[in-house]
Amino acid sequence: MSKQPFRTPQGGLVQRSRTIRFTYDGISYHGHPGDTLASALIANGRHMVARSFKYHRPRGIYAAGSADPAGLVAIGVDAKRFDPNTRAAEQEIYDGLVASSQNCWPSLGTDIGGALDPFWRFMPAGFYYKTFKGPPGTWTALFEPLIRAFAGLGRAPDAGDPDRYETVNRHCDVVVVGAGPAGLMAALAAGRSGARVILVEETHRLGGSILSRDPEKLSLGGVQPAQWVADIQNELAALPEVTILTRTNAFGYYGNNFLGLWEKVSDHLPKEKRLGHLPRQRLWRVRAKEVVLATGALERPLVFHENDRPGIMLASAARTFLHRYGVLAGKRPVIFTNNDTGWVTAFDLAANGAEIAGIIDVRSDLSGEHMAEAARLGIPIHASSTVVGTSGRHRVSQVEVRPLHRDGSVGTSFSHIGCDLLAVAGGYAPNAALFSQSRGKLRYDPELAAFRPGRSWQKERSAGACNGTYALTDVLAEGARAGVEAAAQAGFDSGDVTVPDVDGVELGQGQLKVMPEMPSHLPPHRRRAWIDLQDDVTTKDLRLALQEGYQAVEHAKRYTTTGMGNDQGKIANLNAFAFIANERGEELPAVGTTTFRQPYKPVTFAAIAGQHVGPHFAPRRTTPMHGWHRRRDAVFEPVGDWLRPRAYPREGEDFFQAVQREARAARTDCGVLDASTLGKIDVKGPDAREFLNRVYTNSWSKLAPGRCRYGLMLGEDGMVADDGVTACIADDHFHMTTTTGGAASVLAKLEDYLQTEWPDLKVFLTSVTEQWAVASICGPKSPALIAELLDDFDADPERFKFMDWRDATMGGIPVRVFRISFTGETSYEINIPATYGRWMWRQIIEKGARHGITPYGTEAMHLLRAEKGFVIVGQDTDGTVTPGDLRMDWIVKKSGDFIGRRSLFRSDTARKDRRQLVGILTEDPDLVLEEGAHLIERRNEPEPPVPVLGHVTSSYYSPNIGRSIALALVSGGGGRIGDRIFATRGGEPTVPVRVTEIDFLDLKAKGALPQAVRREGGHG
Amino acid sequence: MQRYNVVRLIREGLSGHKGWQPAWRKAEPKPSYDAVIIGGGGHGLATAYYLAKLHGMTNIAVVEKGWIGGGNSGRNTTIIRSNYLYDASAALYNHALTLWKDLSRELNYNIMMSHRGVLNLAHDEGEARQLKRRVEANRLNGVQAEWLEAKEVKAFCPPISVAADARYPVIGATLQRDGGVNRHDAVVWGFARAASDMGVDIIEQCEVTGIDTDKGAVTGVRTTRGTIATEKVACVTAGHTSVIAGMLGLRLPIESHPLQALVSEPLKPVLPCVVMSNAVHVYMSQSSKGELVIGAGIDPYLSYTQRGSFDIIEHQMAALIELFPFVSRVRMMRQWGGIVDVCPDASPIISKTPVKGFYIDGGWGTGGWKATPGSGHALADLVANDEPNAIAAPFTLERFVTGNLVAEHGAAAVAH
Amino acid sequence: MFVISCPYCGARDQSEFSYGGEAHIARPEWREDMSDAEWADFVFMRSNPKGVLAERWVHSAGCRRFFNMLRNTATDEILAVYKIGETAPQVQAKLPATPCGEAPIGSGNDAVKVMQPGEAE
Amino acid sequence: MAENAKKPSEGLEPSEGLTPPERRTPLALRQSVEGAPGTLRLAETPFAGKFILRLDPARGGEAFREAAGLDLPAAPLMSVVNGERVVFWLGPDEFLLLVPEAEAAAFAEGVEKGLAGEHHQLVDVSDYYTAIEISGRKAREALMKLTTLDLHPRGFPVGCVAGSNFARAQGWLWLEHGEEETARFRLYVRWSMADYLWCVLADAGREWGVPEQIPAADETFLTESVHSKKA
Repeated sequence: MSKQPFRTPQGGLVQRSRTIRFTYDGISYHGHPGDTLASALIANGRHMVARSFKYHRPRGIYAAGSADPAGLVAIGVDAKRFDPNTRAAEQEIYDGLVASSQNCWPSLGTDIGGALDPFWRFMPAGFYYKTFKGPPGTWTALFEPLIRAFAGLGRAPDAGDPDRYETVNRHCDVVVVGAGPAGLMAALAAGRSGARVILVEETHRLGGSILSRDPEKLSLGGVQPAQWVADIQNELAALPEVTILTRTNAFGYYGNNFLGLWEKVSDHLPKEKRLGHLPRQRLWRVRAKEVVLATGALERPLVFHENDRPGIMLASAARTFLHRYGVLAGKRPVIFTNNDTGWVTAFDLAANGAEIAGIIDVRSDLSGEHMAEAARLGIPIHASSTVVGTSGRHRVSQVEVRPLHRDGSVGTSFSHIGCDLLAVAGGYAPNAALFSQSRGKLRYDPELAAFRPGRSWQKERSAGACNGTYALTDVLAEGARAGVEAAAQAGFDSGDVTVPDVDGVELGQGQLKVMPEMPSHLPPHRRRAWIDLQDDVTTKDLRLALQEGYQAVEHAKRYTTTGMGNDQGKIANLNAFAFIANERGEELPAVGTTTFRQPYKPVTFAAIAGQHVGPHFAPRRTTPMHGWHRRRDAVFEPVGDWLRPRAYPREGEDFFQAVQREARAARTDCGVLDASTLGKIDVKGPDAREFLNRVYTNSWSKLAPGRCRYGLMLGEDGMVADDGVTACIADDHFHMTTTTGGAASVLAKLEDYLQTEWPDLKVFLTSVTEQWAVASICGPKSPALIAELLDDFDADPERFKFMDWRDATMGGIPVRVFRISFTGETSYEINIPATYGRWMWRQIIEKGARHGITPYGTEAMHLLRAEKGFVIVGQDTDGTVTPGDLRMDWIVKKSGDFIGRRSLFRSDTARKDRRQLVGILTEDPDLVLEEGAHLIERRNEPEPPVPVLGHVTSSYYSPNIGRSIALALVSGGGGRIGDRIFATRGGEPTVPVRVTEIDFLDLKAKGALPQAVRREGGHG
Repeated sequence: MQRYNVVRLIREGLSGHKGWQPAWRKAEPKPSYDAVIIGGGGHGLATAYYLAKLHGMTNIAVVEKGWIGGGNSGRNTTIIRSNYLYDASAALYNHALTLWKDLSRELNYNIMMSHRGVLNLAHDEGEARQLKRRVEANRLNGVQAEWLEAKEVKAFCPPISVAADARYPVIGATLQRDGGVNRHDAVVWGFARAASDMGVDIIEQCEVTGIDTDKGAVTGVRTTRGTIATEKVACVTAGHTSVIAGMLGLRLPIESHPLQALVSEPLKPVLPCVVMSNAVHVYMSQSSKGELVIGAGIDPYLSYTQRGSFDIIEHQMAALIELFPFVSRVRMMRQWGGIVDVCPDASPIISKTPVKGFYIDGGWGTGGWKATPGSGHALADLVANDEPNAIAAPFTLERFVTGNLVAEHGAAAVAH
Repeated sequence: MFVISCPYCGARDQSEFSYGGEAHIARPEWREDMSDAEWADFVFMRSNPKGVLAERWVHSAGCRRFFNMLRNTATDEILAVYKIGETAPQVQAKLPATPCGEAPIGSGNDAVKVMQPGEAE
Repeated sequence: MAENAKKPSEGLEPSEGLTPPERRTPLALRQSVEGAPGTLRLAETPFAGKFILRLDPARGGEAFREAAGLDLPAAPLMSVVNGERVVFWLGPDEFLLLVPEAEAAAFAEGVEKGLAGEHHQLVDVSDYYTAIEISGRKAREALMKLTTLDLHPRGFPVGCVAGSNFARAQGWLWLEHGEEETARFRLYVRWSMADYLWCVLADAGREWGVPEQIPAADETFLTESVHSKKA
């Protein structure tokens, strides 16, 4: 395929028989199924795909998987499916994939931001802390917008996401993370035991590192690696209790062996093949009895001057591109290494047609075998040498090599080697991120010059390369052992698991020579040796941070931002810590590491939210009468999780008019409210009265069966927490009601007291909230309507008195009727089993028609109760209000304890000048105060802070009083009835108001409403 | 103090940045100090700074068990505002806001104080009522505040969804225009540098293991680096306040809970302001670097492990997507936890204690960051004078005995 | 998220439970001479230990029963579960070496714990 | 919204014609839904007599057995079935009793009489809760998208009952029948949450072909504060 100049003639695991077409920055390219965007672009000879964060330097593909620090692109399936900051090395290609570069303008090749790069000297770590200080506001107005425009990588998606996501829970015996050689053996061992096993693999194919090995030079149990993997996969797939999850990343290891797995279900599919019934991504919430971590190792970069150009990549990546994808990352590569694995990479590349321009090894003591092989292949060897610089604008074209002396200096002689790839092999470090997330303790291994798992905290073990075990035979054995052990700990016996014989070239590191930074002929401050390719952190920055005292690893990290890019420093961090340790003259363990945080790699918000968005975000609870409210075009309001009708505007009516009409009808004719949402608790037991005595502020000892009483409930802090009416059903049996919002918390609190404080009380509590549909009918015509609705029922308020309740029937259905009122009108509350609720409501509406029945919503209810001066807990109280503050001392019994009683006697709660609930009437009767308006002593507001008397809690225009009314909490309010004070109006001139009693109906009846004052002259 | 400015930056740039000195001295503990501040976070360092600057107390030490700024200072989402309900809180937080405004110049360290505005959303009538009350209270206390209707919210913050069929529809918001965010590490380092320059010893890797008293008065602190004699000890240790107080047998009205936060991958500017919603527990801003910085809800249980429950994050994400549909495909890059010291009335304690010379500054819950300079200022006054100033006076421990709480979370959901 | 063993229902996810605060704080009997401070101690003051905490939980989505639990707040390790009215069992916990320090392993920490040379695995 | 999305439309409502007093369960307007044959089916089980019984089984268990004709479950999380009468263990002193609706009143009377001397509470919750039947070989998998319970046959055998959270709602789950291919669960949920759960369950079944179900309550709200404004 001439269109893919860097595709090898054969080899690799891509499906060569089929070609996939995709575009990058508008240019069309070809690849094959099995390719990632990175492998396909490299096959097409394209390395540069991005710009770095700070200096906008050209960036290429550096690693072949999720550890790649900087190869980030935007993927756009369509306008609504846009994914910025997607790692090219992870994105599988599909027909029609559209990828584009980001963080550059006008184009990737010519990026204006790159003009910053020459000024790098003036932009060291933390330069912004030292500059851009100006008078207050300068940063906000001037500097920040500038910096923000340059910063950030990708563009945010525009709007709503049309894709579906879901979360799935799983319990299992053993989770195996990573399906490389160790993970496969572990899964096999555990799976054979019959244990429930989940095997998690980040890529789309099992096999891990052995897929990056030359299949001609390796066999396991006598077969090629890919065959060996396929055999195990088949066996695992046949085990009923084993689940294999590919394209799935174990991103988070949380407490109690809870793992978050992120599965990309359809990100690799062309748009038209994405199946609507499958989610785009799934989040598996896994609770495992035991965990096997087999997450492999990550290769370390080498740190040298100008090590950041496109075309410079990890040797392991070059090998992966070759063996897994059939792509030569360069035709004329240079290998730069500090261990033996670099040599193997060189030989593999050479065997596939690359002309190796040189192997540069920092070591002097080289393996004779490798030397001989290199000589046989005609590869130039530069032992005891180092790369001291590179060139090439958008791709590396040349490296400069100098000899390395024993004292750590470099020689003056140099050579330039032309190349199109620089593969760097800095040694492997165990990938212990998940182990650290699990809060295990790392141990420094001087032989590996890296951290490896030390002591575990959770039920977990590491196996294979992530445990610092690199030799394949050992890796397989360790994996098998881990699987057997994990299954055994979970209670399953695996029996013996045979470890296959390994035949072939070992990928050993040999003697590893780690140097925190390659020596250079340049003075330190002139070197640009990158540690973090994405965030542009160089050794110079770290050196400066240490020089300025930011010596703790966390300080150095935060000051330089090393490891804080979206790769979270997977391959950069160890080099950063080693560099810091070296500069500080300390050992690595003394320096430590920064924290490995979840997630291992960035996870979409949507996957974490799962299916609980849109229509499934949160339940909307509705009553049995809801359908009727809907058909009447009610305006709804959310009250907790409930939807309640606020008002029922008629054709041509606005909300305010509807409320006025409803509130008027409730007093002139007959109104009905859906009160089903009130909390209801059945209280039963010989100690029920005593219990009520303790939880309410008033006494319940003498409430007779058939009677109801209003009660206030306090917190132990003495503040009003809830209220409601409780009916006595029998001597040991009560029906308690709570506020809608308080239903759950009141029951929980009462159970708490019963179970933990007063276990000696014989009382049972059971919620009956939704057993009953409730209609509250009020108004002068309600007795007649009730008599019609109920069978053989004497509803006469003279005989069926206020605060009575009765059993009755309605159409033969047993109901409970309560003579209780939240409006001050003659009221009846009918409770009927919920399945009859809709029927009952219709009966009320139909039979009520000739009585002028008017359904009213919560807004009119609020207004009606305010006319009567009834409080709403949560509106007229705010958690700082005592019964005394409500001037309801009558409801507080004089003797006997109750919840919160002692708090009422503290010096502050006993104070005389506390804010108390009073009525407020504006002098202008048409003026409705804003709720939340404040009350002050004098007409004119002084300069802040303004001394305040109180604030308005409820405020309405009342059609029944014929003017505006308000309730307010006012300092010493009970003693100020009749006073003239002033209400603030958001900076507008204040208005004069009168302090009154709160029962406006009563005031009106007595003719005691203050004289209206129409627009008194002047605003003094 | 070596001044930071652009001229010097250029000069150093030309000469390889070899002239920069450590921002703060690495001090060794001396045998005695006039005062010891326990806790090298923002509040502790600010206290040291104001003690030295305003009260001339320079023979003092800040002892920190780890590295400075490593606790809640380095973990918070840096929201700055002062729109509290009660007079006492408004005075405290607004004083802090005033100090924030010119702190970059005062400290000669750019703390990136960005006054981009803070929206507090209302999702139902009950919340709207509470917030409107707060706006009026704020105005009368000289705190910038205004009420925005839903349309105005959308105009001020275009990515927000004001869909009428949302489960929690946005029906309005308060806006504090001079609220915003800043850079947490810079604040810590800036205070440390300025305090150190005036002679304050900042002693890292030095954990307090005990407090010595004689006849009910403090005589010194024992640390992992030896005993230090002092007659004044200020405990500024956030989540660990109870542990330090426990050394003196004091029980406090504080519980320490996990609070989680997270950031997204960096994105080009998309969110122009800070958005907060109590109802759905969303707190989000965008950092200068481009990350969406998100605070989550608090876990209900007590813990010192700096990690919370995953389901808190899940609920958080669902709510965020409801409110900001564009974030659905954005990715979470990093999550972490802090330990918040929660008081029953959601207000802090800046107080003397029954032990003479032992002062407490804690109980800030989730809201301490915004108060940093104000808290330091007030505590410095208290330590220097042994009496609270007018701003600190309402925040004593005694309020829990008398009942005079500053109930900043008082408002409950609307009932009925 | 913890796995909590409800004494009645067995091991369940923490999301089924609600936290009930510190355990064994008895509500004082009402006395006329009870001081404000004594009362405040019951209502507000808490031990808030970094270490073993006796706390109450309720299995709110399950059997609705309250119970007690001992948990190491320095590590979130659950040490024991016992019913209301029972006395707390004796437990061993990995406690911090210093009052504010971190538990030897598994705790919240500033930087990942790294074993020091010579430290036993 | 997908084209095949189902939402109970007003047209579905049998407006008149039923003999009053007409009853309506919370999912009355939902037709049962099913994915590919044998995978997953959802249906409401309406109208059964349901009672919460609070009783110390050590003291009143015997009396209950005599009165009700069946035992209280001997172990937590278990159920007792006798014909059409079923008892669920909900807590150490809390049980859910299921009886055919026609027998409910007499049953309750009998239990009350039998327990007369014992401290107990028997509460009719027939209308408080409804049951969603979830059946088919994917029933477990579907439910696992909603709950943290371990529903694997090893952890949740036939007859098991557990209270837990299902998505954002609380409920009691009972495995009535069958372990694998014929699994039939019943999920008891309160009235006001039933439609929400129905839709979330259907969503969980999307991958096996269950049609999308849109919650009935999709009201819009006023997004301005209007309550005190006078025209």
